[in-house]
Amino acid sequence: MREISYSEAVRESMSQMMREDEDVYILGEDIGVYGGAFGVTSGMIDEFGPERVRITPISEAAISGCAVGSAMTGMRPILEIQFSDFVVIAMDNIVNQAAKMRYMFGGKAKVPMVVRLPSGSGAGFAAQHSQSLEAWMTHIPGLKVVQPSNAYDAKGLLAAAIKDDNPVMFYEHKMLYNVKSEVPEELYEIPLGVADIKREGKDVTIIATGLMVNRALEAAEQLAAEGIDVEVIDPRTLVPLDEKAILQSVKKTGRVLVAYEAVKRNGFGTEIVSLIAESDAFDYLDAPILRLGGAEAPIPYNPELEKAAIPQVHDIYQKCLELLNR
Amino acid sequence: MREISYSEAVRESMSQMMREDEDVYILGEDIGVYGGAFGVTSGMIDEFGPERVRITPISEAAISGCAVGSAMTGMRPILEIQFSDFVVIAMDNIVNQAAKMRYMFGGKAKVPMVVRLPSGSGAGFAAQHSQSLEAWMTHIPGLKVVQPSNAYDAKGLLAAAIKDDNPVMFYEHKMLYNVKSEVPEELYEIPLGVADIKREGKDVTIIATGLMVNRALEAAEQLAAEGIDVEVIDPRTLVPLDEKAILQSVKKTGRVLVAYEAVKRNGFGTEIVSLIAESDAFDYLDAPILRLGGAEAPIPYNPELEKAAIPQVHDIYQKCLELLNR
Amino acid sequence: MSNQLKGVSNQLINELNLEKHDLTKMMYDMILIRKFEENLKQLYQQGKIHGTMHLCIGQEATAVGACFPLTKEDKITSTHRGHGHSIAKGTDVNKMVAELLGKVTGYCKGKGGSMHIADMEVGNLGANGIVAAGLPLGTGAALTSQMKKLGYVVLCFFGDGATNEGAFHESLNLASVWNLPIVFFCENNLYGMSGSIKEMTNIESIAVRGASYGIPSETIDGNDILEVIKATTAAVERARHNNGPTLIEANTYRWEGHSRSDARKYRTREEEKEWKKSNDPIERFKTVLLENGIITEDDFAELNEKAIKQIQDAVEFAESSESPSLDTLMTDIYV
Amino acid sequence: MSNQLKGVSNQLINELNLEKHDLTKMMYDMILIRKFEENLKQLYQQGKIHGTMHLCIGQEATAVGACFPLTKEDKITSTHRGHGHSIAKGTDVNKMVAELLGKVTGYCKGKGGSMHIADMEVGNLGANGIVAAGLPLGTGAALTSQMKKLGYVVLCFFGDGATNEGAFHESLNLASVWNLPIVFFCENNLYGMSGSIKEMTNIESIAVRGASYGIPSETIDGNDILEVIKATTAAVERARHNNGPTLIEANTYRWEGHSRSDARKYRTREEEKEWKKSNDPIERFKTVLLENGIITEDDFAELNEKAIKQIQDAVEFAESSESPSLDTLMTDIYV
Ligand SMILES: Cc1ncc(C[n+]2csc(CCOP(=O)(O)OP(=O)(O)O)c2C)c(N)n1
Ligand SMILES: Cc1ncc(C[n+]2csc(CCOP(=O)(O)OP(=O)(O)O)c2C)c(N)n1
Ligand SMILES: [Mg+2]
Ligand SMILES: [Mg+2]
Repeated sequence: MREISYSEAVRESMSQMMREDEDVYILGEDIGVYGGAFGVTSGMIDEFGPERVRITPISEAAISGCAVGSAMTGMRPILEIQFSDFVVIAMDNIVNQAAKMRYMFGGKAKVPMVVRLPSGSGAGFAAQHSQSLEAWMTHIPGLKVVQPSNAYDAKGLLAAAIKDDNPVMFYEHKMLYNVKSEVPEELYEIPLGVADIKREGKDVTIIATGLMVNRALEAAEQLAAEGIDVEVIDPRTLVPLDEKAILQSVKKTGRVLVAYEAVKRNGFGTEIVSLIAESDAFDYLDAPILRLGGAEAPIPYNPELEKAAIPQVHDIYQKCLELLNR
Repeated sequence: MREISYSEAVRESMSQMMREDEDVYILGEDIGVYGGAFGVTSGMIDEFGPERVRITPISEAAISGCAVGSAMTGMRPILEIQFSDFVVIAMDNIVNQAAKMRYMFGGKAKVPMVVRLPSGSGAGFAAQHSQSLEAWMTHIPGLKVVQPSNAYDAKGLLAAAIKDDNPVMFYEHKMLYNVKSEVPEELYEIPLGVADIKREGKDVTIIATGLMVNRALEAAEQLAAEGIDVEVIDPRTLVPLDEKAILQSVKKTGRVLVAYEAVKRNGFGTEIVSLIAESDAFDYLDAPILRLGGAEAPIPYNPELEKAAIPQVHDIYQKCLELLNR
Repeated sequence: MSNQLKGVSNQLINELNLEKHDLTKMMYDMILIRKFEENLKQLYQQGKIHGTMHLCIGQEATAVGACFPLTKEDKITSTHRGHGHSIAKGTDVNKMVAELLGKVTGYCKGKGGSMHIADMEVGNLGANGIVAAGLPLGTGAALTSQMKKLGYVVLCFFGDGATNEGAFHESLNLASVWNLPIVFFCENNLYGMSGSIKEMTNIESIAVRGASYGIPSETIDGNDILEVIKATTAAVERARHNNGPTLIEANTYRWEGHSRSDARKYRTREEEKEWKKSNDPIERFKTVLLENGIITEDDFAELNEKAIKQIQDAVEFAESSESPSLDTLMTDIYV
Repeated sequence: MSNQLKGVSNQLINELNLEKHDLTKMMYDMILIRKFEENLKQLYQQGKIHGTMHLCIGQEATAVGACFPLTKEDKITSTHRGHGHSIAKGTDVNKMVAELLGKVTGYCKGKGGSMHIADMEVGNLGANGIVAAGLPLGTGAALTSQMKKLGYVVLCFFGDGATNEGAFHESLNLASVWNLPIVFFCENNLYGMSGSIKEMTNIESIAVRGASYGIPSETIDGNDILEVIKATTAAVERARHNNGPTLIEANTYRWEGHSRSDARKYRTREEEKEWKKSNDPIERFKTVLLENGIITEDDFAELNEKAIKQIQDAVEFAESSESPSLDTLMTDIYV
C-alpha cells in the first residue's frame, strides 16, 4: 500500500470529508496559502476556496466561539488551533460552551465540531509552544479526546471525529507530522473508543499514548531481544476510553507501565492507572503500576534538556526491566 | 477560642497580610462595596482604599495578566476570580506566563501572586458556575495549588500563599464559606506541602480534598460506630504534595479510598492513586485503591441532580465498607 | 414622564407605521416580562427557586423592541439576564418557570436553570452564564446563515460590562471582516454587577467602539421601545441585505439588584427612584399608546390581567410538574 | 528614497534637537540589529540554531526609535519578534546569541531561546511566544510603577496581528481606566504570520482603536526613526506626567518571512523589493545623518565594521560557551 505522512493523512481525511459533506469547513489562523504553521492545510484553499477554508484574524476566543456557534446551528467546523498551547485563549468556548451546551439545554443542542491541536515537544519551540495538555480536556464531560499515534489512525480517527456529533479535541503530534506509514486512499473511519493493540505480548503491558506509542514499540523490540514479550496498547481515544482492552491486557500480563509525554503529575496516564487500581484487574497485578511521564518542568529550549524532559525509548526499556525486577 | 467562618478567615488573612506588607494588594471584579460575589472582601475597601482593593472591569485576561506583570515587578497581588469557572479566560496568563516565566527566563524572574478561586457545586449555580478544576492547575509545573477544607487551614494557608514567591492557585469552596471553626486571631502560617491528618485510624485511609474532607470525617464517625477505624488525610496543598504522609498512612492501613469532588476522570485524585500504585506502599495494599469523584457530567441545576453529581457522606461510607469487603 | 421623552415617541409611532395588533402585542409582552420577573422574585423569596437569577425589570423595552423586527427564523443569543429576551423571542413561559423550578418539563429538563434557558425552535440560542460569551456564539450562528444562505439574522444581547471582555472585541472584528448578518445589541444599564460603566471605561458611550471594527453604531434611548424598534429594524435590514453588522447601544436601567443577594451599595436609592418614576419603559409606551388612541386604559388593565393570569398558569404548570428522575444526571452529555 | 520621505526627516532632526552622540548611537544600534539578524539567519542555515525564530530586519527604526526616550528604569515588553527590541533596550548581544544557541551563558541559561529573551536589569521584561501577551503584563508593570511611585514608564511592543486579540482590548481599557504610565506601541508591518491586516480588520488604521478606550493615538511612519522618536517621546512624557496611556501605530515592514519556514506566498516579491529599495530604515536614517553632516560615509562604514565585529565576538562567545548541564532541567521552576 502507498505510504503517506501523518500530516498528509490528516489533510486527506479533511479533504475527503469536505468533498462528502458540504457542511464541513475549516477555520484557523494562516491556513490559506500559508498552509498553517505545520503545512497541514497546504493546498486546501485551492480546492475548497476561502469560504470553506477560512483564514481568521488572531482571535482565538472569537474563532473558537464562532466554531461552536456555527456547529450548534448546522455546520460541522474543524478549528485549527495553531499550536495547542494557544487553546488557553479558547478555553471558555470549549469548556463552558461546547462541552456543556447540550447538557445545559437539556439535550436540545448538539455541537459537532473538531478542534485540531498540534501538540508536544521535540521541535525546539520552548515552553509556550510544546505542551501536551490533553489531560485537561479529558477532565471535561461533554468533550471527546482523540490522540492518534500514526498516519493510518490519524486519517480514520479524524473522519470519525468529523462525523461525530459531539465536540472532539483532536491532538496531533508535531513530531509525527512527517512520519509515514501505509494509509488506504479511500475514506475510512476508526470508531472512537476502540483501543488498538499495537503489539501483542504476554509479559508486560505498556499503555502508551501519542508519540509514546512509537517509543514503546521501539522499546518492545529491544526487550524482545532479551526474551521479554511486551504488549503495547494504544488507546487512540482517551475519551471515550476502551477500558476493556486495557483491563484485559493487564489481567493477562500482570505488569503495567503507563507511558505518556505530558507532564507526569495528573497527566492522562494517571486516569489509566487509577482505572486499573480500582478494577478487578488489581488482583492480577504482580508489581506496582509504573508510570513514565514528562518532567514536572516547563519544556526547555536547549535540545538536550528538551529531550530529557520527556520519556525516551531507553526510559521505557528500563521501566519494563524494573517491572520484571531485572 | 473564637470561631469564625471560612470566608471571614480568608478575609482576615488577607487583611492582616496587607497590614504587614504594603506590596500586597487585591484586585478583582466587584470586590469593593459589593464585597465580591461571596462577600469575602466585604469592608476591605474601607480599610485599605481603592488603590489596594482594586475593582476591575470584567476583563479576566487583562486583570490576570496585570497581576502577573505587577508581581514580576515587585508587587504581591491577590487576584479574585469571581467564580473559578471564569479562570478559563485567564488561562494564558496563569499557564503560559505566570507558571513558566521564571523557568523560561532562566531563573531571572519571580511571580509572587495568589489567585483566589471560589469553586465547587452545591449552590444551584449550574454548569458554568460550579466546577472544580484544580486538577488542571496541578498539571502545570510552576504553579502551586492549595485547597483548604476549613477556616483554620484557610487562614494559615492563605498567609503562606501570599508570602510564597511563586504563583499559587488558592481554591476556596463556596459551600464552606459559611462554615465556622476555631481560628486564632493572630496571623499564622501553615506551610505549603504539609498534609494534615484530620483523624487518625488504622483500618482504612481516606485521602480527601476540599469539601470532601468534611464528608469523609462524617463518614468516619458513622464507620466508627460500626467499629471501623478510619484515618482521614487532608493534603491541604495539592502542589507541593505531602507524599510521605500519604504513603505512611497507606502502609499502615493497607486500604485506601481517594475522595474528591471534581469530575472523577482525571481529577487530582488520580494523581494520588497513581503515586500510591507506583510506590513501595503498593506491597502493603490489601485491596484495590478505590476512588470517589464527581460524576462525568456537567453540574446540573436541579438540587437533587446536583447532589447526585458529587460524592455524599453515604457514598464514602459505602466505599469504605467495600474496601473491607463488608 | 418629561415632555421631551414623549415627543420622540409620538413622532416615531407615526414614522414607524406599526399595526395596532403589533403595538398591543408588544405592550403585552412588556407587561408579561414584568409580571414574570415579579413572580420569580416571590418564588425566590418563598424558597421555591434556588441558585441565582438576574431580573430585568426596567429593561422590558430593549428585549421586546429588539426582538420585534426579528422573524422566527432569526436568532438571538442572550445573557445571564435573559428572561426578557427569551419571552420577547417567543419562548414559552410555562417551560421557563418550570425550568426555574428545576422541573423536567422545563426547557432544559431542570438541568440548566435561569442562566441556560434556550429554545432552538424559536431561534433562542440560549442565555449564558459567562459574560460576553454570546457574542462569539452569535457570530458563528451568523456564519451558518451566510454559508448556508439561510437568510436569517442573529441579534446578540449583552450588557455594558460585557464590552470590556476580549470576546466582545474579537467577535465584532470577526463579524465585520466576514461581513456577517448580525446585530450587536448592548443593553447599557449603567452597571455590571456593581461596577459603574463610567468607571470601567474612559469613554462617553459604548457606541464609539464600533469604529474600531468599521461597524456602524449608535446610542439610543433603550427605554423608548419605539426608538429601539427603529434602530434595530434598520440594523436587521442592513444585516439581511448583506451589509454587515451593526452595534447598538441602548441606554436603560435595571430596577432590581444584580442578583438576589445584592445590597445595591454602589448606587443611590435616589437614582433608582428617578429611573422608576420618570423612565419606566412600560409607562412610557403605555402613555404613547394612550395618546395615540391605540389602546385605552381599560385595554391596558385587561392586558395586565391577562399577563397575571398567564404567569399564574405558568407557575401552576411548573409547580405541578415532576422533578427530573435521578438517572437523567447522566443523559444529554453526549449525542 | 523619495524626496517627500527625506523632507520629513530633515525637518525633524532640527526639531528634535538630538545630540550627535545619540544619533550615532542609534545609527549603530540599527546596524547592530541588522547584523545580528543576518548572522542568526546564517547560524540557522548552518543548523546551529534550532526551533524557530522571527527576524525583524526592516523594522530597526521602530525598535531603536521607541526605546530612545526610555531610561534604563523604564521597561519594555516585547514579542516573538523581539531581538531588535532587546538590543535597543540595552540587552547584551553576547548573552542573546548564547541563548539562541541554547547555551548556559545565555540570558535564560539556554532554557528560553529566541522567544523568551528577557533582561530585568535593563528593564526588558521579556519577549513572549503568545501574541498580545505582553500587553497585560506591561499593564501590570505600569501598575507597579504607579502604586510604588517608581516613576518609570512601560512601553509595550506588539504587532498589527496582536490588535485582534482580546488581550489588546482588555489591556488598553484597563490601562486607560487606571491612568497607567504606559505606551502601547504597535509595529504594523502589514501582516501577521500570513494574514494581511487589511483583510484581518475593516479599518483604515489601527490607531482608530485608541478612541475605544479614550486613549490618544496616532499613526506614524515607523521607518523614519525620527518620527518614531518624536511620537514616542511625547507619549513617554504623557505617561511620565500621569497623563495616561498612548497608542502609537508605526508602519513598517518585515523583510524576511514570518519565521524560518515561510515561503511568503501571501505577498509579492515586488512589494518586498519596493520596501527594501525605497524604504529601508537604515538607509533613510543614514541619508538624513549624512545630509545634516552628523556622520560621514566613512563613519558609517566604521559603524558597520564595528557592528560586524561585535556580532562576530558574540557568536564566538556563544559558540565557546557550555551547554547547560542536564540537572538544570529541574531548576528555576519554583523560587
Ligand atoms: C466571564 C465572566 N466574568 C464575570 C462574571 C460574573 N458576572 C455575571 S453578570 C456580571 C455583570 C455583567 O454586567 P453587564 O454585562 O453590564 O450585564 P448586566 O448584568 O448589567 O445585565 C458579572 C461580573 C461572569 N458571569 N462571567
Ligand atoms: C495566541 C497566539 N496565537 C497565534 C500565535 C502564532 N503566531 C505567532 S506570531 C503570529 C503573527 C503575529 O502577527 P503580528 O502581531 O502582526 O506580529 P509580527 O509577527 O508581524 O511581528 C502568529 C499568528 C501565537 N504565537 N500566539
Ligand atoms: Mg450592565
Ligand atoms: Mg505584523
